[in-house]
Amino acid sequence: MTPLQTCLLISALLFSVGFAGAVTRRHAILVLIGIELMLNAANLNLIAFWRFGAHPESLNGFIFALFSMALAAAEAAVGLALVIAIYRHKKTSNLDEMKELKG
Amino acid sequence: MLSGRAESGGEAVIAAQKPFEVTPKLDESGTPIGELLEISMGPHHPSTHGVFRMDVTLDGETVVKLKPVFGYLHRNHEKIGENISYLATMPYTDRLDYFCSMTNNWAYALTIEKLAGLAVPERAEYIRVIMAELTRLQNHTSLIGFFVQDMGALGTPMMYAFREREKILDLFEEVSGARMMCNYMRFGGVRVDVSDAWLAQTKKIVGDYGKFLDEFEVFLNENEILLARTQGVAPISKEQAINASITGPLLRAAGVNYDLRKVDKYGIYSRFEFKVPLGETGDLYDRYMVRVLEMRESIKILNQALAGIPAGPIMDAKAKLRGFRPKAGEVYGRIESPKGELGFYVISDGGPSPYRYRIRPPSYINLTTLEDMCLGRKVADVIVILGSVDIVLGEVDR
Amino acid sequence: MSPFFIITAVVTLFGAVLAMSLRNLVHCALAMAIAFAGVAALFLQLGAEFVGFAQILIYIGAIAILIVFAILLTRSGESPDKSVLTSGWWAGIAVTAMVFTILGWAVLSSSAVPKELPAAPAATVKNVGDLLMTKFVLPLEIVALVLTAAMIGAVLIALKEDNKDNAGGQP
Amino acid sequence: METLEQIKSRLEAALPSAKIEILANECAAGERSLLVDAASGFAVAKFLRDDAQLMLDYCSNVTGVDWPDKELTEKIKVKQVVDGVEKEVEEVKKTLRPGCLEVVFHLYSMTLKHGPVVLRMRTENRADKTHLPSLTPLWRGAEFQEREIYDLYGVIFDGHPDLRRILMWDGFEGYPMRKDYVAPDDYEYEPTPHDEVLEAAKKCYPAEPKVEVKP
Amino acid sequence: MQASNSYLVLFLLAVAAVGFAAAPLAMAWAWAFFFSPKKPGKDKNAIYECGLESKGDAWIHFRSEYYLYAIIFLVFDVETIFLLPFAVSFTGLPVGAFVAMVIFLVLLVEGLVWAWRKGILAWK
Amino acid sequence: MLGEQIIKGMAVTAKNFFGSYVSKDRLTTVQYPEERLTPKENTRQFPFLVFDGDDAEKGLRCVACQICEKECPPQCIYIVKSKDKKPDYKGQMQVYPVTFDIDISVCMSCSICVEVCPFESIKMNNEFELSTDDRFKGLLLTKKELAKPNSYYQQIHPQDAKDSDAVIAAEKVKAEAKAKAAAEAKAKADAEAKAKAAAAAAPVGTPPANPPTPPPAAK
Amino acid sequence: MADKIDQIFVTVLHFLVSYLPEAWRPLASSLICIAFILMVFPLIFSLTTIFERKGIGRIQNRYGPNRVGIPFTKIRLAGFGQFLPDGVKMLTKEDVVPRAADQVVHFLAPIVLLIPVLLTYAVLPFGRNMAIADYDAGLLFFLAVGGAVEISVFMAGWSSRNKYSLLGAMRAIAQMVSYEIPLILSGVTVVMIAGTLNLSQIVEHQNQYTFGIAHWFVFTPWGLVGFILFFIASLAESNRSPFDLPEAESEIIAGYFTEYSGFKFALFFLGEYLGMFSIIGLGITLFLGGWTSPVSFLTWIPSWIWFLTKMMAIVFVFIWIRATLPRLRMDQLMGFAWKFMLPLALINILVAGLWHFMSHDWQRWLVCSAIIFGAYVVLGRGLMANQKLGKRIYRYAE
Repeated sequence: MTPLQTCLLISALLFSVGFAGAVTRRHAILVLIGIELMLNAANLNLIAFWRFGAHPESLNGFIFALFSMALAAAEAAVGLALVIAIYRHKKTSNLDEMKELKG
Repeated sequence: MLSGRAESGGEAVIAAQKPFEVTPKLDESGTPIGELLEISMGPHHPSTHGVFRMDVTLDGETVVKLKPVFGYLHRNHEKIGENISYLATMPYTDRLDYFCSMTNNWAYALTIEKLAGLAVPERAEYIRVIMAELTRLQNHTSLIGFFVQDMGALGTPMMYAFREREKILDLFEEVSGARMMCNYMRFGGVRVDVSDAWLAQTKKIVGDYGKFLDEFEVFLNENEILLARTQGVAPISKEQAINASITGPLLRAAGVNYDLRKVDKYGIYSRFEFKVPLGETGDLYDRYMVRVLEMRESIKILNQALAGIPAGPIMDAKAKLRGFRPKAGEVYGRIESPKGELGFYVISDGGPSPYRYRIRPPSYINLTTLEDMCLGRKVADVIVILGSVDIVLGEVDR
Repeated sequence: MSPFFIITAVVTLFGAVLAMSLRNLVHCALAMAIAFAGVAALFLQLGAEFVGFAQILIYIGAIAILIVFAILLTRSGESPDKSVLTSGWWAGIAVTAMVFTILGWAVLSSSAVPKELPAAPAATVKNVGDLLMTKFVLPLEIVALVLTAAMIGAVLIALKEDNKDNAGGQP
Repeated sequence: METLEQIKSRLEAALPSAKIEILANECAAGERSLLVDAASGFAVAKFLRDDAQLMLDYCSNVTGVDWPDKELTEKIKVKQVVDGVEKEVEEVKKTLRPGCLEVVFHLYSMTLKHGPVVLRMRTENRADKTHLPSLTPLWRGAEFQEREIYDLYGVIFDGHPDLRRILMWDGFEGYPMRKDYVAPDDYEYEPTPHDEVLEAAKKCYPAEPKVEVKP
Repeated sequence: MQASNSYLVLFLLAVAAVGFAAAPLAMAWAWAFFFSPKKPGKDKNAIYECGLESKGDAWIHFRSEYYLYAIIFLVFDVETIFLLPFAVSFTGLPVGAFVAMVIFLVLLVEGLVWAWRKGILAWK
Repeated sequence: MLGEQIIKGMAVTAKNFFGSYVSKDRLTTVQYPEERLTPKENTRQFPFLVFDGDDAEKGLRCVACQICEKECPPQCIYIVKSKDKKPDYKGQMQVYPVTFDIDISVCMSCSICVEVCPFESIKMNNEFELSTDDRFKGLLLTKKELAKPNSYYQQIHPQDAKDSDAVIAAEKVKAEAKAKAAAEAKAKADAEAKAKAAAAAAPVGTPPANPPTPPPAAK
Repeated sequence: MADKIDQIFVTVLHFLVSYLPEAWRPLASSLICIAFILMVFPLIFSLTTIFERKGIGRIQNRYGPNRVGIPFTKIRLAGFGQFLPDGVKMLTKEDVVPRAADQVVHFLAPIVLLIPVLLTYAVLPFGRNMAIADYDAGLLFFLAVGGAVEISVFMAGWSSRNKYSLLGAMRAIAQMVSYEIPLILSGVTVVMIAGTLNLSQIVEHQNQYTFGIAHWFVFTPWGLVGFILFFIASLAESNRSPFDLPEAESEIIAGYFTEYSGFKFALFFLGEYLGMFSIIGLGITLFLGGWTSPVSFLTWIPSWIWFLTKMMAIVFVFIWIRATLPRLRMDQLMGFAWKFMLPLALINILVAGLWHFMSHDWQRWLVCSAIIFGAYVVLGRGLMANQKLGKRIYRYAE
């Protein structure tokens, strides 16, 4: 395996773990954590491609990772605010219950 | 909110309504946004000034309910007083407000003198004024120290205050033999005469006190953090203060001109030239400043008293130490203690001990509006507000 | 690939798995912090120093804190008595397995990956700064807009009710 | 300030239904007091507070007093015909003064700086009819003191917003300030060699308790 | 004294920190195990609160003031990862780049000003 | 301006910091075991009993009148009167305390006992290092521990002791005069009695000496 | 010679390492450096605690600890032995963990605290050539790792399951989070002028002299303001008075470590002080020229002595402030960070930009100072006026 493949594999694993959590856990915050993990995996990919890619000196992947982090932060802020807002209405942060309590 | 409760009195006009419950912030569905946190502050809290407890309900850090709980130090002082002789009660009064035993003594002695019709010799009156004003000085000084301590200062103002207080306590010890539990006054006079050396020493200490206050005021008066923590915090209005029977510096901070030294002119206060500083808003800063300014006035009184003290006896010749049995009757005597109006109510049935012996403790009654002052404020304010009320649990719980 | 890299990766994955499988949400958040730190370590080993430190700054210093706050604000601190998984968790697992298989297959079979290891690129902060201020100025401004929008949005969402009854103005 | 008699007459004019009495006080200070019946207590207090001449806006002190039942002995001279001759004979007459609980209010005026007017109210008896109107709605300052009287004397103040025990703990039984209150025997063993103390100790602890010393 | 530019030292430092904390804890534990009298009690490890057993739970749904600050912080924290590279290359950049950065900052500050005006920065 | 007063406050603390090295007025601490304050004339801690002469038992001024026991606010004095009598400093026959205990764990140092004592017999000590490991018996001072010679009193409270001695001397003079008068009267009475006895043999007893104080305020 | 003493640690390190094979050298030198840190800074910590207690004691007009010296002798060392019995006490105290606590997290919190705190020491240049790790993005590393302390604080507060702990943790996080922004932004100005994130290079940048005075950044208008902002923020970051709200003793007992006892408590204490040292070290590095000497004729003094001297000087200012000021309230604290510090820090960045672009003469001094001073006055006034704070005049009644 080339180093790039190792990195990609690790990131795929990380992504899968995050994905599995996001789809199987009931708690809304955990779903967000899962998403953050997936974003991290994506970032890992970006850096790996930058590091082992064809034009590392261009720093594109590097800077892209920075932007992606910024967006992840924005996403987390809004997502968690949503969870809190919903909790305040429904007194639950459980996704199953949220589905039941429409309105 | 109170209208339902005041039915028995018809259409009672309530001057100062007590918000008995404050509803936490609600969302549109009517449920509180945050859950409420019930904290009991005390009896082992570092800054409740003794074994005092406040059951505080917090919404975030905001107080929505506060119930003062006391009685941890309750020893039924009044019952003890009804079972022992008039004289033996005197040392117990030291233990009411253990910061101001001299004024407690005076209030009790004054009451019994009123009851038995004893006259106090001139010199004793002067000594009493000197002692009372020294007490006021040391009480206010240390209170300010505690007050800033409650705001989170690391004890520095308190240490300075105690350094000065110590000097006054030394004076007390010199005369009465004890620093705090003076047990100094007697019905019809005082127990021990003061010496000329003592008077000279007192003059010196009182003279230096102004310098200390100058330093203290530079240190604290306009400190930005102190301003931020006190100005505009927990104001009480005149009406509210009067209605809640608040007395002492707290009342005057709210702008009510009511100082028993001026109103009752008990003792020989009418002879002295002094003014009563008044606040405007009754917030914490006013309470602080009124005390600071009162200290300056006390120094004025002390200077006059020390200059004018005459020679003479210190006890009324009619006064009896043993077997003191005043005539039947009842009396209410009060003085302006450093904490407010300290009253004693005594019913005599002609026996050797009072039939009914009652203390009107100023700091206990000043606590009435504690909850009102704290509602809607932060936890940090609660401590400072409590500090500004100036309570001593020995007096509150009796 | 150094063994150190593999160990870091294992720790990261372990943290991630814990984060996704523990019952107590706070423990999950803490495990997540481990995973984030691990990813940062991976970045460092890949020579992306700036991104690695930024990862610590943002993910551990800010996002983890935000998540922890959110947990406290939704009363999720205690371990739940009920099942922590959704009703359709087995389907989720199945999909995950499928995703992973596809990803893994893609990674392993791809021929796009260069065989030889290029020299470690120089990613000094200065280079990054120069690039940001020249080539990436527009994205930078857009990110600022997005961040501001996200902040306002998040604050609005989180505070909707609070502001309503405060309309009268609080001292 | 007006004399107590003037106040009384004005009160009676304003509140005809109120039964007001002036109580004498023989001691040196001679502060006499107004005794008001419980039913009109609140109205009288309100009058005192709101009256423009009095303006007793400050309720300084609120006290309870316990007056247990007392046998009063009185010597009266009775004309008696003894052996056909009318003679004045001294006779001891015993009357039972029924006990009551009394609440005393010391009212001052902060605005006009005068006072005190002493206002008293009495309960019907000491056992079950211990209700009195609360003056807390008029003067907040009475709140804690009335609670204290409730706590220590057992006077129940109608209209008090928060009548709970204040100095004694919740669940305490009895009213410790009453004259007939007997302290419960919650003696704590302290081996001081005083006879009384030892006796009390013996009563409480048949065998001398062992101080537990753990190794 | 320069160790290296490698990250090994960070790892070692982290390990050392754990060891530095754990070693005395282990010592304290050993002392307690061998020498301290063990007096367990119901009240000793109660949820003690100023002398009384705690009423209600501490893990509750808190008011959300703190959260708002965290959100604003997050945004500014993210901003720093762009601000720092800019600052590093600032000396070599033209005024235009500085203006671009100022615009970037102004965009963020706009949010702050909005929050300020909205009264969110005033703790309630 | 923001921060100005804070700087001033810091100047004050700095002044105190340096001042504490130079000025005794600022650093008032007394380092206790090595340094001690001079005790003040009136300082009172716990009571003790004064005796004259050398023998504590013989010279004890206390006559067990129990006034202090009754007046003591916390009721920490415990006295048992003797059945027999012995002469006091005035030479009068008096009862004396068989037991005189003060429980200083209860005593509140109020000095009421000193004030009400008509015999100048109980005084306040200024000894304060009374710590003991015996919580009960160690804090119960018995007559033996309480009795201190008059010289000790003169040493700790010179002024008070002088006054007290003067009072006693005056009383002694008075008592001697009285005794003299009494003796004369007695002699006279005896003579009369003798005469009476001679006249009619009827025994007459002398009335016992009254205690020189009014009865204590009993409840 | 001076140079040799200056480089003594570096020389010793190279000497020690040179005996090892090439491959082992990085590991060995890292370990030696770490051992150095773990020896020196905890020692400084223990001495600082005594200095602090003695200093505060003197400020409060009392002796601090002055008894403990060498056991079994009469040598007292002016009390500087105090930290040993303190440490022994901490080690032998019983460790009580509340029943309801989350045991694992409760145990881990103090350990986790030390990791980020010690990590920050990796990039600090303690002297010439004495940074343990010399990263290109060293400043970012410091800030990132320093921010991670909050996790441990949260762990401690949450796991104790005590209301005071939780309140303390919430406060701590909110406060650290708020003050981190001004901290970073005030550092950005330095980075702008120095053009690097590498801390050693930042120090080198200040290691020049004009008229014998060093080019420290604090000697420029923006640098002075940046330093003051940094100083205040670092007070807040290290939870020192007047920003010690997370452990406000008078309000919430001991904040997030209320439920910690024994050595775990000591670890929090240690972590807090080590964090304080490191953040002070950063402040020195950024604004006060790191290990450089302020005047050129003192350059012969070894660089690490300069560093330590500067650090201790600032620690003393911290102690001094702690002994002087009362504590702010939470809302005021947050308001100060967001409404005063942050705007001022942003303006400071602009000023630094201006400073760079303006010609190097006195005009830029004038303009930059004027802007900064104006901003300071406006923001300060606004902050005070917003809360209606200010001096008051009191009236007196006769």
